[in-house]
Amino acid sequence: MLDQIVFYFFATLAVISAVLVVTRRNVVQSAIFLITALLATAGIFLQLHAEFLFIVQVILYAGGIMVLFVFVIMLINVDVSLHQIQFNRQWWLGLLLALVLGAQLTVAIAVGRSGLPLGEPAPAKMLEPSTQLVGRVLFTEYMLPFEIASILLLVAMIGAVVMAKKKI
Amino acid sequence: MIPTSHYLFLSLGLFTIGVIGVVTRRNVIVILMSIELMLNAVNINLVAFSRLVGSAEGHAFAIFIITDAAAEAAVGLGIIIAFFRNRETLLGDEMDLLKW
Amino acid sequence: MSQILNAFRSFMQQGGGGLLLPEMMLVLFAMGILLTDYLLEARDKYFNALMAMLGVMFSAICLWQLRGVAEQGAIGFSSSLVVDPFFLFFGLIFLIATALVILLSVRYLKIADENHGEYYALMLFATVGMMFMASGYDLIVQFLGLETMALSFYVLAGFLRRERRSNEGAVKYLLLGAFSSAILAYGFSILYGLGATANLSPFGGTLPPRTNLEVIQVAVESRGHGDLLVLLALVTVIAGLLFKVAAVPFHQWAPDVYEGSPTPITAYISVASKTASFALLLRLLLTVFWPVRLDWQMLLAGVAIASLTIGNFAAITQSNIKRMLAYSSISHVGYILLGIVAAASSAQGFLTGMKGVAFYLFVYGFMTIGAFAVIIVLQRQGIISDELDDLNGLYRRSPVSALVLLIFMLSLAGIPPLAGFIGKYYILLALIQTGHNRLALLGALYIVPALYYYFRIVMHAWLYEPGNAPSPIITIGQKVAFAALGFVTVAAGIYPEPFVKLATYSLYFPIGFSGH
Amino acid sequence: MEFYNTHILTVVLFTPLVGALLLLFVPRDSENAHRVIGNLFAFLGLIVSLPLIWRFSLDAGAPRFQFYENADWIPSIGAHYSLGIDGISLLLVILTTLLGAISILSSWSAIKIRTKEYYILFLLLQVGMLGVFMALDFFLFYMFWEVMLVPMYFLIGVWGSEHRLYAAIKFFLYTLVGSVLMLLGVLALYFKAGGNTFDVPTLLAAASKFDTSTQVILFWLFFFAFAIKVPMFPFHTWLPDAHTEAPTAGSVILAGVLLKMGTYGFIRFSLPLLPQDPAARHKIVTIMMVVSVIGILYGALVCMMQKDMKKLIAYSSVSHLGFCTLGIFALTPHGLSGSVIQQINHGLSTGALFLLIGVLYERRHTRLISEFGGLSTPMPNFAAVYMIATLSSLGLPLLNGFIGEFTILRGTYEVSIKYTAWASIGIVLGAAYLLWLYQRVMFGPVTNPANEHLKDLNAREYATLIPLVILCFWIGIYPKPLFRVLERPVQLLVEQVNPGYYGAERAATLGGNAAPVSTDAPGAAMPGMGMPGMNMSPDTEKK
Amino acid sequence: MMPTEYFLAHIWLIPLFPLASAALMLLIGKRLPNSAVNVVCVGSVFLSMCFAFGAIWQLIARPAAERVVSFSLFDWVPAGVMHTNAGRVMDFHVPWGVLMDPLTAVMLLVVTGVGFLIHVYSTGYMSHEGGYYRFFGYLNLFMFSMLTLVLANNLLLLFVGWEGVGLCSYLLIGFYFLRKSASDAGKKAFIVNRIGDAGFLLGLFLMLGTLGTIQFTEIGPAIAAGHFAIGNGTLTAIALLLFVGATGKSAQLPLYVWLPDAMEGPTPVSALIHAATMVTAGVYMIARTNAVFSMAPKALAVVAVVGCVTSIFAATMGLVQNDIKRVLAYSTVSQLGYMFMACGVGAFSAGVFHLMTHAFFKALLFLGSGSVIHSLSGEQDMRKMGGLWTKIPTTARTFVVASVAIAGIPPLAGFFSKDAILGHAFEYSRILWLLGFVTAGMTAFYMFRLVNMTFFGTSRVDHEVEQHIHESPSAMTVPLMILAVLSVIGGWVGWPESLGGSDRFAQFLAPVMAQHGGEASEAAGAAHEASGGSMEYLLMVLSVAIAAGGIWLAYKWYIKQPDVPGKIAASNPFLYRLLYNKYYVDQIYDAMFVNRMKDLALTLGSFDVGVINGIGVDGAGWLTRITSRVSMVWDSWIVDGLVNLGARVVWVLSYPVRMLQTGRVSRYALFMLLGVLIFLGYFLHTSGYTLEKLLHY
Repeated sequence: MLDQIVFYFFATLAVISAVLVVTRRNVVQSAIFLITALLATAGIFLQLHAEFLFIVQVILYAGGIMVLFVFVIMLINVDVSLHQIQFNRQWWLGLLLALVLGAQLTVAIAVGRSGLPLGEPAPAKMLEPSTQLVGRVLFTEYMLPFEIASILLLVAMIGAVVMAKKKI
Repeated sequence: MIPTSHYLFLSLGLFTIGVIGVVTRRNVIVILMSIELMLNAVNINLVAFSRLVGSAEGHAFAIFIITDAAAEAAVGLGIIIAFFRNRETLLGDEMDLLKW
Repeated sequence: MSQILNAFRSFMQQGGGGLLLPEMMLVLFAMGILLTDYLLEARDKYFNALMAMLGVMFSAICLWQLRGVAEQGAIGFSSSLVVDPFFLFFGLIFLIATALVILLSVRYLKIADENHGEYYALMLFATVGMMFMASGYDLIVQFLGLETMALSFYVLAGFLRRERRSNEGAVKYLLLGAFSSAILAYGFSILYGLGATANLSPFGGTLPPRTNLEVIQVAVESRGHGDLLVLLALVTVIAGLLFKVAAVPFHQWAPDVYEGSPTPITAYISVASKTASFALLLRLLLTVFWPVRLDWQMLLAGVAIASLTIGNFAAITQSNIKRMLAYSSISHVGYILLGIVAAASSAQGFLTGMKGVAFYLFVYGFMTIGAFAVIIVLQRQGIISDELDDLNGLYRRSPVSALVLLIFMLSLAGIPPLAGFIGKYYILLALIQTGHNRLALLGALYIVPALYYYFRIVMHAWLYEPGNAPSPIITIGQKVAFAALGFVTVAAGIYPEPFVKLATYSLYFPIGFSGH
Repeated sequence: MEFYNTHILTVVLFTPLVGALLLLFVPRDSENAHRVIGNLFAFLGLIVSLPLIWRFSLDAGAPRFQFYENADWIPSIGAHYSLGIDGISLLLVILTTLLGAISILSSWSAIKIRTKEYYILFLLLQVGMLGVFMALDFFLFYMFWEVMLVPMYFLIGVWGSEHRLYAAIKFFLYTLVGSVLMLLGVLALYFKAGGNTFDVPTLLAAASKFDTSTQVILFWLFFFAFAIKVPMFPFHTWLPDAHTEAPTAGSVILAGVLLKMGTYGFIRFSLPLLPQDPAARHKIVTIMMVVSVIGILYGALVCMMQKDMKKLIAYSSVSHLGFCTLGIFALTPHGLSGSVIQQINHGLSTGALFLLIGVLYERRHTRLISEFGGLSTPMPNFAAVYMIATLSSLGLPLLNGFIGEFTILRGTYEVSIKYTAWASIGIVLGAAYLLWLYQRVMFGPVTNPANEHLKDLNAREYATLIPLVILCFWIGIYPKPLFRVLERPVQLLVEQVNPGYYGAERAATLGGNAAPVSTDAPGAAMPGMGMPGMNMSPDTEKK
Repeated sequence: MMPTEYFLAHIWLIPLFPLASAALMLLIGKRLPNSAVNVVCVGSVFLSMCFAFGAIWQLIARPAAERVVSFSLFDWVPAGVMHTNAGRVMDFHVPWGVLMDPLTAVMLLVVTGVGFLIHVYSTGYMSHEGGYYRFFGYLNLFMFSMLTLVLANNLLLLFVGWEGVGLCSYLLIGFYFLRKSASDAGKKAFIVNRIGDAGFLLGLFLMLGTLGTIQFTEIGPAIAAGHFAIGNGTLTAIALLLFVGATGKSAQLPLYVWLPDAMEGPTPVSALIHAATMVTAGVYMIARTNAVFSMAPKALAVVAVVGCVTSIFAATMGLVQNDIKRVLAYSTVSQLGYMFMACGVGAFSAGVFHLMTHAFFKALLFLGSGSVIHSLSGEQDMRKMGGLWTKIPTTARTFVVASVAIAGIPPLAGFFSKDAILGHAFEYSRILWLLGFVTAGMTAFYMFRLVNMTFFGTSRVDHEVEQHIHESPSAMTVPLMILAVLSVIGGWVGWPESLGGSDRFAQFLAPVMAQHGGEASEAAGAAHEASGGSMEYLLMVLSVAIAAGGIWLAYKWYIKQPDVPGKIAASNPFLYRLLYNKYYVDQIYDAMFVNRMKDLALTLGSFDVGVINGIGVDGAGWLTRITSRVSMVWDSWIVDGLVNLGARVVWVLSYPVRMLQTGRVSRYALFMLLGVLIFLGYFLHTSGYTLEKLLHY
């Protein structure tokens, strides 16, 4: 019962703020709503008993990335963008096609789910606390991806520096 | 309990919204954000599935996706700054030096 | 201390770390470059290039060392990484491409005055990413490899930070790339969902993670043909990867990015990233999606036709060589996809078609880098010289580069006895073998417009009189690159035997792929 | 020397290549060095090719393809480096080396810019054409077939006259369309025949067992390549441009040899690919003959309206080649041998005509007929040679042209006198436009002051023309050797496409020594020795 | 088999002498003095004449039955296996072979004899012309070709000579190549001949296909072996096709037009080629293949009619010409018509007989006219002549002899041959005879019109020319005299029985002609017997009478009251103009064929540029419009790029494709999205989730 409430609350929150993200003309507002969307997602993670992921989401995403975004937005003066048209000329077409895509995905999943043993997921109590679990997975099965991820981040670091710094 | 399909629907909703953002907005930063939304939607899928079978691979996968999102954001914003430095604009459809 | 060494040794031997050696080498040298770069004066920045070359060489040696292992195929890191001939073949291509591009970059960067170590470091990291794309046996590894490569390329594409076109190219590449990888990720998430619900009984003892390709293949097989989730995954994944290989309708970034990027990077993107993405695509198609090959076969056939048409037609009237080559590369993708289509049809078609694909990818690298190499050589202070007119009278200004240019153009067009022809030969043959006569006819006829626009380049280089443009200076490195490129392009045409053998070798799948 | 004896064809084939490679290392400004080397190697090519003539064995016991060479080339796809020539290719090879030497000599003073590239390309072109005539492996054949395009493109594009760029690319693209279709044909043939060898005789033999529809498709796939090359009537529009824009030597080679590649292709490949089913075959053959006749008349008629000498000769080539294809598809011995001889003749006489026009062009830098007139006053010897070339081209007896045309018409007559009649109209027209041209250029008073003091032929020009003239007379007066050389290949072909033509006892004399050759050890070991489709066509098997 | 007699064994040398000297002339002649040229060229012809006479003598020495010598020197065209129409497999090889029999003998006599005389004459006539060596080179080349023609033992080799003489006449007519009219005439001659040759070739193929041989000696037996019915269709076709060839060469309707123009050539050429020898080749060829013809009555009828019509047609035109050589030209055509009429009525030997006699006096006439022209320094218009009888006596006298001969006054040569022809014609068909008879009258008239206008009456010569009128050198007059003698006695070899002779000529030729009972000739022979003497005498008298009448009329009109012709012409101008303009045939031909051909060529030419060269330029007109708009931007490229439409289409299509590349990121993203949509839609559709189903979902 509680589950349902939590889920639907966060879900609606996420969707609404997502919509606002793409509709607000002020970039800063979009950023703010993106944060809320991400936080809502974090909530859903929590509801799914993915505590570690919840933390990561809040700290890394809502914390780190969004700060980065806002910082950049501030760096690049906003008021210019306020007076501009925020939607390109063929936005209606884009909207239409995207909705069609959504419909197609819906159909696909609605039909395809019948193949999956959906419905009742494994009860939470049968799982060991997911944090340890994730930790083990990360350092056993996914050791290699973990390493690669580090390279990825290194690349990102270098890249960001190279690109953003005026004078290397 | 909520059937997993609902998570799937939620994620595809967010995904679609992200796509809408990408194809309708002019401001590159917003486009970048929309992409973040899409990745976020992917995460929901992953976690939902992993919950379904009670395994942690999905979580791990999600973590990596987040990492990637972070990296992309960092590089992306760097590039955007470099671009802004030269062009004083953020509008995607004002970038048409390269066309045809 | 000694424990650490022991631990390392055991990791290398039992832990299967040996399988990582090529990647490790690259990473080590990349970091080395990052460290030493700050110690270098502006004039001896070439040292970075030297270091990068060393890294490539060591990596190549390690790759060579792995061939024994590859014979019976090794799976490492809880079956998230596979080392097999397929990987070795593609790894080889990546390394060669990297080496050649490094050779071509030094002078370019000096002239563009962006001579930074990060450039080479990023190239090496990109190579690492590609290697993981080719060898990854796990969705996550593949995805991360892809992203590593992509991110490096975003940066490299924008590396001329004061060039507006470079910036623009980078932004476009970034946004669209991220968009496509988001789509890909969505597909992967669905795949994971399938894998998560897979019946793992066939795997007995130690269970591979549910993101492992074989697991997912089992799942897909059990769901069988026509399951919408599978198709959803298929579509999204293929869309994501077709973007990377620049196939219609996901191709539009290519011309812009090619034109905007620094020319060596253009060459690098058009060869390495394309090849790597094909490696990943093939790996997925041959394992995960093999059970539903009938579906993607149709899909790819359509994409191939579209790519051939759009690529060739758009290239015809280009005046910017880099754009023209971009479009031509799109049409080449069309040919390669045709090869894959044939490969999906029958056992015989698989042999010929895949041979064709492998051969084509191999020689395509050389031809394309070669073509761009000529432009790089022509680059002057403040002039990218990527317009057709910049080639005028090349035969007089620099006969050698005019000659190699001619060779590359002919080869790209597919005129025997040059490498390009053999590739087309295999693909057309495969199509005929598998009864795709119309596709074969189409592929054959598109050679004609292709030749036309390639020869517009040749015309400018050979038949027009030079303006006041000076003769280019060709550095040793560029000379070496020319020699290598030209040699392979010609040799692979006149005596393709060893190259065919190599291509055939790459088709031997000790694990995973079962075949028709 | 030993190598020469065993690999004579290889030597002939690659002598020009050696020259080309050598030229690569000559500095680009020492032009006379280029000229000397170029001529030297072209002439050398002629010399080394001459022994073929007397080493070629005519006795019935000899293998069909002589001087056979075979080596693995690309084992993984079954492509071999296999060369060999029969009577037909022998003649064409000699023609090639001869015209090659002559036209290179003729460009000594005509080519003033970029001599190095010129001679390199010309020698490469030489290699390509020889390869086409020698190759007994489809893969090899296709390679040479395409290789040859590139140098020709440059010859036209660099050293041609004002519209050269257009003409060059047009030539290239036109031919390429045909080639790619042929490539498909080759691949289909290769695959249908088991996909392990490209050996020409083997594949053609296999082709004779395919079902009719396949054979028809294969025929048409190959047809386009050859028809465009010849060029047959609807596909001929590249020819006038190419001929007109190309430099003299280029035109000579184009008319003299390149077009023959098409007819050669028809003889060597298309005929054996003809469907075995009589009805289907008859349909195709009829189409071919009709088109040929149209080409003959069409070319001749268009000639009359030309203002440019080279264009006129170019269209006359369309007409003459029409005779060749007509003869080929008559499927009779006379038609075939006549056609081959006519190909040689056309090479000689049209070659000579182009050389002569080149002589004028060098002196006056125009080819417009209206620019000339009364030239036989300032340059009588030129006029005389020109007259001989004209006469041989319009088929006057005792000159080569007559033998070819007569034999072809004779062979065509056996199919239907209708074709003969129409074609002979072509002969009349031929006389008309050639004499008309001759009159307007040579006769009358010198109207244009620029022509008053034109120099007559000089020694080098004589050197290029005299051999041709002599050959014209020789073939006209004593063509017997040619017929002897052609006898056997023609008989093999006809027996295959027109089974039972030779009647029982003659077929026996052929089969008697042919069958073993195709099957015995060397034959098996060297597929090249095989007789394509000999006694393999269904209707002969029934017998 | 090789004959034992020396000359017969070496007849193949006869053509070679002139060939050798011709080659010599054309290669190094320019450096030789005229005297040397004379020695070589005339000498060579003299040599071949001696050989010819020797051979003839040795032939006659043989018994009549064995007067056939045929052997081959080498294999010329061994073209290999062929099928006859009957499907018989046989080897086709044409030898280079010679044939010597009475018919050849006669031709040899004429060609070498007259040829030699004309060579001698030319040394005088051409002595002041430029290109002396060239002239003699061509002339010798002609001798070679003509001799090859008569000596050939098969049709193909005959064709070689046939074409050769055509070429030489082309060269010689165009000898004064500076005159456009001359080169035009040459070209006309060659092309018109070519039309005939096409027929000839077809006939040859047909004969080869039907009889399986083209060897003259084998034709008869082959026909016999073939058991063909009289009037067999194929044989008729063969005969007619061959006759087409003959009409071309021998200037018969409708292909005679080239001969009058051929008078552009030097006069000796007209004499040798266009009177004595070449133009008679057609007659010779028909006589040669009489075996075929006599099997095809219809064909013979055609030949007879054509010949007859030609003869009168040409004669009428000859009536009013004022150019001395043209008159002779038309008379030649007319006389050739006679010969064909003879062949047509089956009297081949009579035809050949007339051929011989005609060679003598027509050659004489031409040479005489040449001499006249020579003496009048190039004047050819008879209206500017007259009263030359005293000034150039030899020429005048010989000329008159020839005229009498051609008019057919006994006992000169013309009388006998013409009489023989008319006799056979009479038996064959009265109408033909009548026409021939009238023609004879006209002949006499225009010949003496010519004689009178030239040699008698008051001189109308221009003054400055008047001064240096002179008799020609002996080099020219001697041949005249010899020919005069010949034209007197030349006919006596054919003195008919009826006049107490024994028609030796016919007997001599008999083995060639009647060797295989050709029905027609037999019938003729029979009729000949039947008609009996009386009728024959009557015919003779009649023909002599009309000849005399013609002569008298000419005398009356052109000596007594010279104004009459003018009056007549004025009284019926239409007829006069018609005749004077040769029935406008040339104009008609030009209008009908030549110009139409040119138009056709023109249309095709444009067709080639327009349509084929860029398939359906108009069909894709809108594309071109787009191009033009786009080309405002890319003009430079379009200019140096493609004009060819096939490519242009691609070229133009390239722009829309490129316009997709807007450079807008979101637009690109949109396309990617579209791609995904299409893929998904495709799969949803294939797996059955079409739109309407979804609505019910």
